[in-house]
Amino acid sequence: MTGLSFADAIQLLLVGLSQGCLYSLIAIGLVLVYKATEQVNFAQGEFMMLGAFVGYQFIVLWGLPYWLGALLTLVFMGGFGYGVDALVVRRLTGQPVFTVFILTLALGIALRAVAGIVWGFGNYSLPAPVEGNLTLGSVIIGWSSVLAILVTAIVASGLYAFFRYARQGVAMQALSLNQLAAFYMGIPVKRLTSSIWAMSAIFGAIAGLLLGPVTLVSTQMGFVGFKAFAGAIVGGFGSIPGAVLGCLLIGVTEPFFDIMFPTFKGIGAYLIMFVVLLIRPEGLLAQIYAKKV
Amino acid sequence: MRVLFRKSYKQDIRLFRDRTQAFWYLLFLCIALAAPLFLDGYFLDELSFVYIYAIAGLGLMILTGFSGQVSFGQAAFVAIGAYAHTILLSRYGVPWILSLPLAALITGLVGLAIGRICGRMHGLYLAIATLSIAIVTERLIGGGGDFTGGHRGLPVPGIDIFGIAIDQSWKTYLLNLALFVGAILMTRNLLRTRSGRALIAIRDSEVSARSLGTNVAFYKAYAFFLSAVFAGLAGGLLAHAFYYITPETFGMGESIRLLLMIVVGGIGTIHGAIFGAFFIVLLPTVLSWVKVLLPGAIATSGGFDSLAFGMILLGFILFEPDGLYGRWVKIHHYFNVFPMYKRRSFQRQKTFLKTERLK
Amino acid sequence: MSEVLKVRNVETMYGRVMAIRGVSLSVREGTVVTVMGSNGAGKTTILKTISGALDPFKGEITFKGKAITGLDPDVIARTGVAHSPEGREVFALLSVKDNLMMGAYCRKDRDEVARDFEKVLGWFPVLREFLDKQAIYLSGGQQQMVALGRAFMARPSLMLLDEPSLGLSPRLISEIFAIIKRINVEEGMTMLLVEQNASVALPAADFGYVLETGRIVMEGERDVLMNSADIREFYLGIKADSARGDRRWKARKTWR
Amino acid sequence: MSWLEVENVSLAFGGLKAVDNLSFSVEPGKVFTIIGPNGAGKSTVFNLICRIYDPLEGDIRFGGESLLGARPHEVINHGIARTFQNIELFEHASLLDNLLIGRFRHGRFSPLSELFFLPGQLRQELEHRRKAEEVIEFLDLEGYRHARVADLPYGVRKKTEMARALVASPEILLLDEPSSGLTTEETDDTAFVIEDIREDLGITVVMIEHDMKLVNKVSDKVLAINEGRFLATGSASEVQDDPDVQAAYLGGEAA
Amino acid sequence: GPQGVTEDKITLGSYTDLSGPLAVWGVPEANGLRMRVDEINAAGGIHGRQLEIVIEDMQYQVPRAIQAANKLLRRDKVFAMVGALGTPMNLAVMPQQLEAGVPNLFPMTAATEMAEPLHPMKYAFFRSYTEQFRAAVAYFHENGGFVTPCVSQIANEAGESMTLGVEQQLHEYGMEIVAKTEHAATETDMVSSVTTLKNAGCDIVFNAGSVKDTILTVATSKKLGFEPIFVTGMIPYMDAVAKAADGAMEGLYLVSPFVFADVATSEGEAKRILETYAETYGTKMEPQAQLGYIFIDLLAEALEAAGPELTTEGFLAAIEAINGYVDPIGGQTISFGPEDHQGVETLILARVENGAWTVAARGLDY
Ligand SMILES: Nc1ncnc2c1ncn2[C@@H]1O[C@H](COP(=O)(O)OP(=O)(O)OP(=O)(O)O)[C@@H](O)[C@H]1O
Ligand SMILES: Nc1ncnc2c1ncn2[C@@H]1O[C@H](COP(=O)(O)OP(=O)(O)OP(=O)(O)O)[C@@H](O)[C@H]1O
Ligand SMILES: [Mg+2]
Ligand SMILES: [Mg+2]
Repeated sequence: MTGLSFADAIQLLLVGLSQGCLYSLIAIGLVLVYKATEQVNFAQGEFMMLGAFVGYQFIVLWGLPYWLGALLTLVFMGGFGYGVDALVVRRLTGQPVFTVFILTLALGIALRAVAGIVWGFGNYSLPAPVEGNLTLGSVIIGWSSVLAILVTAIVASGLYAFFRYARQGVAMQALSLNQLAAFYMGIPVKRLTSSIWAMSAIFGAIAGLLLGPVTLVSTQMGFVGFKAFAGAIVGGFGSIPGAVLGCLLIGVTEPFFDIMFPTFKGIGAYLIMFVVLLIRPEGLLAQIYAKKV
Repeated sequence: MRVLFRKSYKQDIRLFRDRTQAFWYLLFLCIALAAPLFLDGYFLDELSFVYIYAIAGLGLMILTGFSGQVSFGQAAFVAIGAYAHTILLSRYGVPWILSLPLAALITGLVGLAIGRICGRMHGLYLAIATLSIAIVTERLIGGGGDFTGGHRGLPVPGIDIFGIAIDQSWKTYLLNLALFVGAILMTRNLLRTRSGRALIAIRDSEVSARSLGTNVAFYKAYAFFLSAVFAGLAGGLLAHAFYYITPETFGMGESIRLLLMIVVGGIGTIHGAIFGAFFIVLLPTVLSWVKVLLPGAIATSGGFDSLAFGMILLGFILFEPDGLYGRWVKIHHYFNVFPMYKRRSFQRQKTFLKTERLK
Repeated sequence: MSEVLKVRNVETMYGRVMAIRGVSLSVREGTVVTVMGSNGAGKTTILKTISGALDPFKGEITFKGKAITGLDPDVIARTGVAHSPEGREVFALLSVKDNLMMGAYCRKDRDEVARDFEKVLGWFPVLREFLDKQAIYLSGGQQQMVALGRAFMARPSLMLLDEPSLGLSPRLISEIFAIIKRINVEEGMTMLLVEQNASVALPAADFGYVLETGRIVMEGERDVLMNSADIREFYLGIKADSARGDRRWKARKTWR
Repeated sequence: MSWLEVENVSLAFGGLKAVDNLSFSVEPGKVFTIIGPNGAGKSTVFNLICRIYDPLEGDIRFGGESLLGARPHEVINHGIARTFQNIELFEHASLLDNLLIGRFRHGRFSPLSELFFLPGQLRQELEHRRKAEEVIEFLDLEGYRHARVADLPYGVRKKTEMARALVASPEILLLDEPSSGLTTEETDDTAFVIEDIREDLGITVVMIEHDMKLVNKVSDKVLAINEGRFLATGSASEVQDDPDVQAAYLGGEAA
Repeated sequence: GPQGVTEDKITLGSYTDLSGPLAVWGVPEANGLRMRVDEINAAGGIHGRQLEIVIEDMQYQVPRAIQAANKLLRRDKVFAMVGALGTPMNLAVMPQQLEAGVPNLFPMTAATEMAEPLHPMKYAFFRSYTEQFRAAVAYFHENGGFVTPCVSQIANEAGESMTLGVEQQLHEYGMEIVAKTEHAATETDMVSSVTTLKNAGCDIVFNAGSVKDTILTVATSKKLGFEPIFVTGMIPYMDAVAKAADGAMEGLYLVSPFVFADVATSEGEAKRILETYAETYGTKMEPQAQLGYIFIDLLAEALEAAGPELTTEGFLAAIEAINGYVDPIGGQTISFGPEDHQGVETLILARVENGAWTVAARGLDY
């Protein structure tokens, strides 16, 4: 780490923080679905990609004002997420979770193809929600990164409270633990499940709108989802604070790892995850419990 | 309808249940052996791919289908096998006949190490951990400089067994077929003996597997070992089929394809791995036939193949979660009971999910 | 008294296996009805079919005069059927308190819910110590209490109880049946009760059915059944000492 | 023949003392029953013996040898087999395969012989199969041999679990509530089965049970516990007459 | 006669990525190939034979490419393979393809191996990635010079080849790469890489990258106030890059063996082609489409010259005889010869100015 000044370190830290928050937003979408249904959505990255493309359609192609376009995107993606569950995933009710996770892999493949057919396979630029940079001495951070941090903080704490205190939140956990019993309690399992998918698609879209301006919108942008997975796993898959914690850990350590091993940029995240899992095979805030016999 | 009478315990242990079954399988084998007589090089090469993928699939089936450990990293093992084999052949001049088993063994040992490390992880954690192994392996091979040929890859020498060059489609076909049959037999043997049962026990209930004496960590690692050996074998064979290998060749996409393959085939069965290999390998061919019949605009638009692949998979998982083999069993049943077949025999009753977060 | 629940000629299949074959039964308002039968007779299947967890292949089920055949279980639950399932099926990782409150998911009357909550804790005082404990870590019997309490918390008009005595200590069994009877009498709640343990279930019931391999083979008022020789021998075990005793061979059931 | 000795064992979950300084010993060739109210810690005692939990203090010995050094999967090698209160079967395998897995301890890890099915394998497999068939016959499970365990009725599943423990040919068998969920008639059968296990197979039985009729019929010795602590011990009738047991466990209308 | 040639038809084959990670290359390329084929057929074909081109989607996966090639070679019996995408794919397919006597023409990759070692049936269009970067190093060494050359490389075969070029050329000047970073294609943040380069004090960064990572690297540098000369290879030569990140790409250099023509600045035949394409396919003619068009045009030139009695030898001789062909869109000169199976003669230097690529210099070499 030769020549890494204090300012650089702060800079990297801030960047790591905002990257971590972006990962968190995707991870929250993943964890949400898992926490409420124990389904794993491997297409979450593609939801993000789709959100970015839909935003591109509204804002760039149709020229709507940014915030209106963004809002419409979220509404559209909410409907899309709801539909995915209601029309596709729901048919697998009762199948092992493994089946659902294969289903979403296939869904991801199909969604990438659809996006490519509709919008093309190129790279498209999307305007950022806020322009400009925040400069603190020699440290520079984009306002959009600041926004990402804020949004993540709000979303994560809101969801935490929701699952902790709201009746629907508890009911969602209940249905993930024992679907049959949840049905017996009169919990509207199908509606809640679809709503969760809708919420998760919305968070995906938010991530897409934030990430799109940075990396351009393309059918391949969903692959960043794998890092979000790594983060959520580090935190203990199924816990919202865990997901944020894990993603931040990965986001913050990654740039420092990259500085140390400049020719291996990108694998730091996975190595960190591996190390954490070695020590704690169920992640930092474990969500897997020993069965009582 | 044929009713099976069991006359001896051996019937349940032997390779084939009865003569009829033995007859059919041997007939298939004969047809496969005779294929070079009536198929041209194109189909032989396609079938070679099927066999190689089926070997890798059997490995993954042992790991995921039987021991219940989901792996997204099978392609990494295939890559290690391919690289080990190629490097042994071209850099150390090891004879082919030794190099291939050696490569499989090396891969197996890597698998064993990983299995040992990952043994405490479950379900999704394991899936993502293995996924990261796939990603990291690709980068490490790419960063391996001259030894691995880096990102630019390595050319693969031809096959030479005791001075006989295996350089024509029908020869590689027969070679691959032989190894494929060997892999099936090994898997079958595993399943009808103690270790195989231990794997299934671990998949269904670790607590009671332990209470019956299974060293769970050991057998999980053993499953990784076997699976990696198969993958390494497939890797060695694939290297020849590819003529030239690069780290990208065995990327994450390949791992996912392998996993999809065994699911489409029918998870948890030997047939599943084989049917899945047929599906994955022959689908592009079938698609390109279908495309000819479609209006030009659809057929030539980018994305068609991916979309079709994704949709077919979706359809499969939605309507036939038991995979091709499950469908096959149903068709088989249909003919067996022919006039009495009732649709509802296979109607799915509602089922409900319970948490898998308890281990 | 009207019939709240009517089951007519229901058949339910598991794939190729037909588990119940043309079962008809009815439950009058305010009564406790029990279904007895040996293992695999199809008792659980009947209850699951009523509450919508299984789709019947044939037949019709009406609850309070409305057809509920083939509806989703949550819809049926909201019409006032609460099912305490076999094997407890508690929400493993939720706290005992949340488990109980989930029973009242569909209720709006907070005060009433709070009162019922206290009532349940009154019946099962041990649970009070474990309110914040994850349900999976309770002992088998404690989980059974949670399951029963949870079903009651819905304040249904019909409770379906599947083997409520499973795994409970003798003292708790008699207590639970006393509670069941009390709920029935005090709250006027109708119950359909499935039990292996006929010696406690039948006395608590008003009417009984006997199920054998998916068919109803006998039905009658409690007193009639209590006096039937077969019931006494096979379900109540009353004559155990005299008729079977230490003999290993089994008597034939006369209805076969 | 071995003795199972549990000596001053304690275990706590968080603040809750699930087992509190408990001692007892089981004589060979006997049926030993543990009774106690729900949550008394009975299943926990089994879990301690099977090394699922580590006791905070105390020792557990079998045949004079401490079990505390054994890892969970080694317990069976001492000759201790068990069933579970909530049934832990291999759901996706057939009943026969479940039993064959039960034979696990009677074999060695020999990868080459297995993968290539060398001649010795067939002999071994036949041997396992014969043993499994004996147990199937013993427990009247013939009709279900090839059925998938997940599809079996509850009572049969209970029996299957017992069968799986028996094929391991243990010296001592731990049964957690063998009669729960069975009808009176089936409970009677269970009583005969337990007697046969003890008499014909010579296996010591430790059983947790709530059905007092069954307890009375088969137990040689009964231990009552409550809140993890010793309450009473002795013959079935002695224990039932104990006022503490009456109050904590049997309740008013006790048998 | 050779396979794929009948009285009235010549079948050509190509495999490319129509739905995978490089579909951004493959889809327009396929369109370009088809457009020129259609034009030629509409004009009556070549010596009375219509052209047919079969394009397979290999989704940028080697196994799929092998299968696709297997089909093209043995089912469709193509006469020649043209514009096949991807270095690993070409390397994997070529042995059996050349064995089968099917020429490999103008693959859509600038790997050295596409022309070397010399093989009678291998013809490359581009100058290799390695040469592109040698030329880039040479150009900047002569024009202004540099002290601390650095490399930011993408972790794949193309990136590695580019880095090799930088190394080789620096070696000529007795210099070495001062700092090098390497990243995966999927990265979404480059601050750490840029910080490494910045701290190394690089005054020129040879960006051996692809599309998105190039944009990210350059934009991030600008944001962090680190503004060395950035030079990249032909891959990011597209509109989206020039326009990306609100002008942050201004001044980015690129060395390329072809010219990416724009309707606004073209005239004559080039303008017609660009306009027709835009009409037919509904989008602006991307550089890959332009290349696809040129590949077929070049191939048609050779077919024409090979005469009505078409044999593979005659056709190959005709390609070798191509000398001074000027591509109809970008105006690059292409020549082959018995010892020279690599078409484009010299490289160009392009630069982002006002959100568009402009040719800054022609005739680069080393
Ligand atoms: N999931 C299933 N798949 C196939 N068959 C099943 C399934 N569940 C139950 N069965 C069969 O249906 C029949 C009735 O089962 P059910 O569970 O209703 O019996 P029960 O009377 O409740 O028995 P128990 O007292 O053991 O609970 C049994 O023969 C059983 O084998
Ligand atoms: N893994 C665990 N974590 C926390 N508490 C536990 C755990 N296992 C058991 N307990 C607690 O220990 C006590 C004893 O449980 P145990 O299962 O041994 O009871 P039991 O005597 O078998 O009761 P039952 O007859 O109802 O099965 C209970 O209060 C239970 O809540
Ligand atoms: Mg039942
Ligand atoms: Mg217990």
